[in-house]
Amino acid sequence: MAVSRQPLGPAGPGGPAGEGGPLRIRELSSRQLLRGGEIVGRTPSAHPEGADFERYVEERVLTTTLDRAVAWARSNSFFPATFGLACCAIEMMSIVAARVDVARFGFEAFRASPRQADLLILSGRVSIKMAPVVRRIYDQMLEPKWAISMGACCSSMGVFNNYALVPSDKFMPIDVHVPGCPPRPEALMHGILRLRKMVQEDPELGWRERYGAQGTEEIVPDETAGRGA
Amino acid sequence: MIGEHTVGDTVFFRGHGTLEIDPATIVPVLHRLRDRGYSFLASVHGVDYYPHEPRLGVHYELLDMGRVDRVTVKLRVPTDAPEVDSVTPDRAAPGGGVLAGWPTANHQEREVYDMFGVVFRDHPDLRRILMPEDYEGHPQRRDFPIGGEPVAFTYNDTPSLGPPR
Amino acid sequence: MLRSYLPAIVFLILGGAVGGAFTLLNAALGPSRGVAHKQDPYECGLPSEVKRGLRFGISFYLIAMLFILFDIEVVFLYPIATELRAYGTYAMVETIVFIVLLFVAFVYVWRRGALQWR
Amino acid sequence: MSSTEEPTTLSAYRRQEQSITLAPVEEQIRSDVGGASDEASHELLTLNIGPHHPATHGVLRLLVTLQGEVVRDIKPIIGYVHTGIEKTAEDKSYWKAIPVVERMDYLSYFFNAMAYCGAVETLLDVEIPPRAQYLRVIHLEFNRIMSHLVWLGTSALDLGAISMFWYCFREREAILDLFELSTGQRMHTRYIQVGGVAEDIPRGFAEKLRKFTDAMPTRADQYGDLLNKNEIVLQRLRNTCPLDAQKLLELGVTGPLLRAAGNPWDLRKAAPYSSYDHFDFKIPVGTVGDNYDRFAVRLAEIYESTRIIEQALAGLPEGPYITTDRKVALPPRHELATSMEALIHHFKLVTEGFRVPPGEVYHPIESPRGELGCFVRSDGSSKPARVHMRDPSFVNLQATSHMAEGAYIADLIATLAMLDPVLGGIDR
Repeated sequence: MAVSRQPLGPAGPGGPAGEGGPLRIRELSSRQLLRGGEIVGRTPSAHPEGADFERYVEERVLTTTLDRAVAWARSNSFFPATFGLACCAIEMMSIVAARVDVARFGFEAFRASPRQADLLILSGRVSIKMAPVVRRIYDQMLEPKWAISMGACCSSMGVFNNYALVPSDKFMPIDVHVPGCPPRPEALMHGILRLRKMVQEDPELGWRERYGAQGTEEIVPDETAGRGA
Repeated sequence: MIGEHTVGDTVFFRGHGTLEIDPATIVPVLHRLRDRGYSFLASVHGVDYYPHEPRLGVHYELLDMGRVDRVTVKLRVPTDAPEVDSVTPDRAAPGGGVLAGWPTANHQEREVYDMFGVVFRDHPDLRRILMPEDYEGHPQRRDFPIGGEPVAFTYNDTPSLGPPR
Repeated sequence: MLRSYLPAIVFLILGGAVGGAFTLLNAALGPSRGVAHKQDPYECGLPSEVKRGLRFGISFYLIAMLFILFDIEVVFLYPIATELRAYGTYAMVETIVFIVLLFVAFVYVWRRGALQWR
Repeated sequence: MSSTEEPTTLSAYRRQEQSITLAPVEEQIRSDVGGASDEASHELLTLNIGPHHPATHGVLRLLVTLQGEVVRDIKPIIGYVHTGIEKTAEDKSYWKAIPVVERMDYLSYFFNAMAYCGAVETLLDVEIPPRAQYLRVIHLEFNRIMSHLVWLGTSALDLGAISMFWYCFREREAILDLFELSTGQRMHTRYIQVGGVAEDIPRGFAEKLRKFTDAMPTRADQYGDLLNKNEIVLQRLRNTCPLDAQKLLELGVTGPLLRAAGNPWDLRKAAPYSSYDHFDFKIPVGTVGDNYDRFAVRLAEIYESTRIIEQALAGLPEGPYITTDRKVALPPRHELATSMEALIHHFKLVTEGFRVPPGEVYHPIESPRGELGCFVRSDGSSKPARVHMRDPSFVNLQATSHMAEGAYIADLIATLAMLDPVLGGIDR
């Protein structure tokens, strides 16, 4: 729906009443126009008909569904939960700082408690001792909630593929994975904006039935079970 | 107590002295070195000398802040009887009175216990410090597999760490 | 007589309506899913053993009472401060008496040592 | 991976942890309360200032027993970001282990690499060219300033001075720009190699560096003006949770915490490494050893580090930026086309890495939080047999219970902020 920029002045289609008539009259006519009533003191040719009238209204009224409006509101006001685990937390802190200012998009209210947050940025490595805590906090967050796994350690155990770490996909549904070790602040910003676009376009994210996802194990080939047991 | 066969071996490598001592005499040796001036216990850490027996080693890095001199006290315990006296608590001196211990070794001995399985006798609070409380096995031992996710896409990945060949 | 209270009543109705709308909208629009542990008390991500009947020390109650006492005092000063010139010297004297009374209470509380946490 | 533990086993876990004997605490309360207190006033409550808490500077968990507002007992429980770095380093060849070791204490990554490379160089007995030593000192001191800035920003945040965060991160971004210019990466730069540094500094680096070091002292004055005259911060920090130098030494505490208590122990002066003795700088030392001294010592260290960087840049010698010993350092690219030996050395180093003579070395350096020592044992192969990092925060953390017992919760939060624990280094 491309909203074309149109000067409101006399150059409008059919030219509303009189050149530069006083504002009141122009207000009056557009209200009557929306009610489809006869516009006082307008020349008949100025009154758009049929399709032309439809286009005239459409250019001035934004029609949307409730879902899209709610999604627009939600996606522009994520409250990230501060979940600084390790090195990525320092880079997450610097997106709040002045250079890559996350406040430009309305996400600077970092909430400490999960009750007030709706975006969990998992920044750092999740150890096996920390995994139940992360899952519990994700459960205690209120709906609708999203999760960004920032950095390689969180998405795929990154530099350390050993006994102590768990990839976050193993125990909670993740929406956006931000690569990098640590990802630059701009990379995390791109990840958050990507999540914003995902939420705006389609509130019901499809690829995984979001709210029903219990653990989301990949399919681990069974023949490697013997190695290193 | 400190006898003539307490110090098994002394090494002077790259300008740094190391004493290897009999595990039973660790507390008197550290007290003697403290009286000699090495009052600051910088670090207590474990080493797994896998192929050589006795396997589990515990190192005590001592520092004399006055003469800025460092010395390492090393002891080796086998895996079937990994028992060592802890240096953390205050001990009763033989002639009455109390010999102060090294509170700094508290967490460090717990880490050596957690990672290598060396049990420190009458340590005030010997529990696992880094791994979850109910974790089996001591991860830093050489024969403990490094674990982690099997890499799904390569079939020629090097076998797990295991002992060095 | 009722007319002069009309703005206050309209204000109350509007406030209630907006507040109610938000809560109802939340309940209606927000998807809610009874996941495990969602209702548990939040204790930094760990299972908490703080049950419903948690007993707090008495000192918290004392501090809360003192705060309410002196906070309400300030709340009363606001309306007087805005209309002081209209009410004239009578209101001035009245306010000074009010403040002195509470100041005596403050000195008593201070000397008794209730301001120190115990 | 089932993540929901049944509450029954967990409370057993909690009971096992709660080996707190409260008998001494009971009489102490009864004595100072005067005995006329009812049961509820000294009702003890055990709470978790746990892994997910804004004031714990990372995933540190404190099992705190409170009597009202007063902290009666603290049990730090760590391990929530344990990554098995020392085990992973054993699986890598010597020069591949640097990125792994660098990610331990994620605020002072140059120091981790420096401690590890220092230990390996002592094992190899290789000589570091003076230009490489000076470049290392410049980057180490920049990292010290950056680490103190992040500490200052987050600690002032805990004490309520929120604007400090933006000031400090403004300087941090300037430093990271310089890191990016000389090393190519903001954090975990792997700039310090075994034998020297990875690259020589580009042409424009010196001017940018001089521009930064001229502006830094005035910026640090701004921080001082903001906080030193702020009555709330002073009330929160002055003579709260002091600890004397003797008790700190018994607990093994080093670094700004020890210097705040009056003991001027600093490895850069006591046992100078990497040509620190060429520079003249002072060691800020506190007197009382309370939270305000710890804050003031670190703030003063920012000035000293700036002076070191200026002197290091002024006296930067010419010459190679990495050792010319081909057994350890890669030969320059253009030599590969011409000489056969360079090709062989290159191939040997890239495939298997250099072999290190068997031996054990403990190499301590002065990190922003204290003595950071790296113990490396080599068994003659091209992979380290054991890498252990003696992390200063791991040892300093034991002092929290001695500092904050008997204090209010607000003082505990201030003490934790001034302790500057970095959990990556603690949990390794």
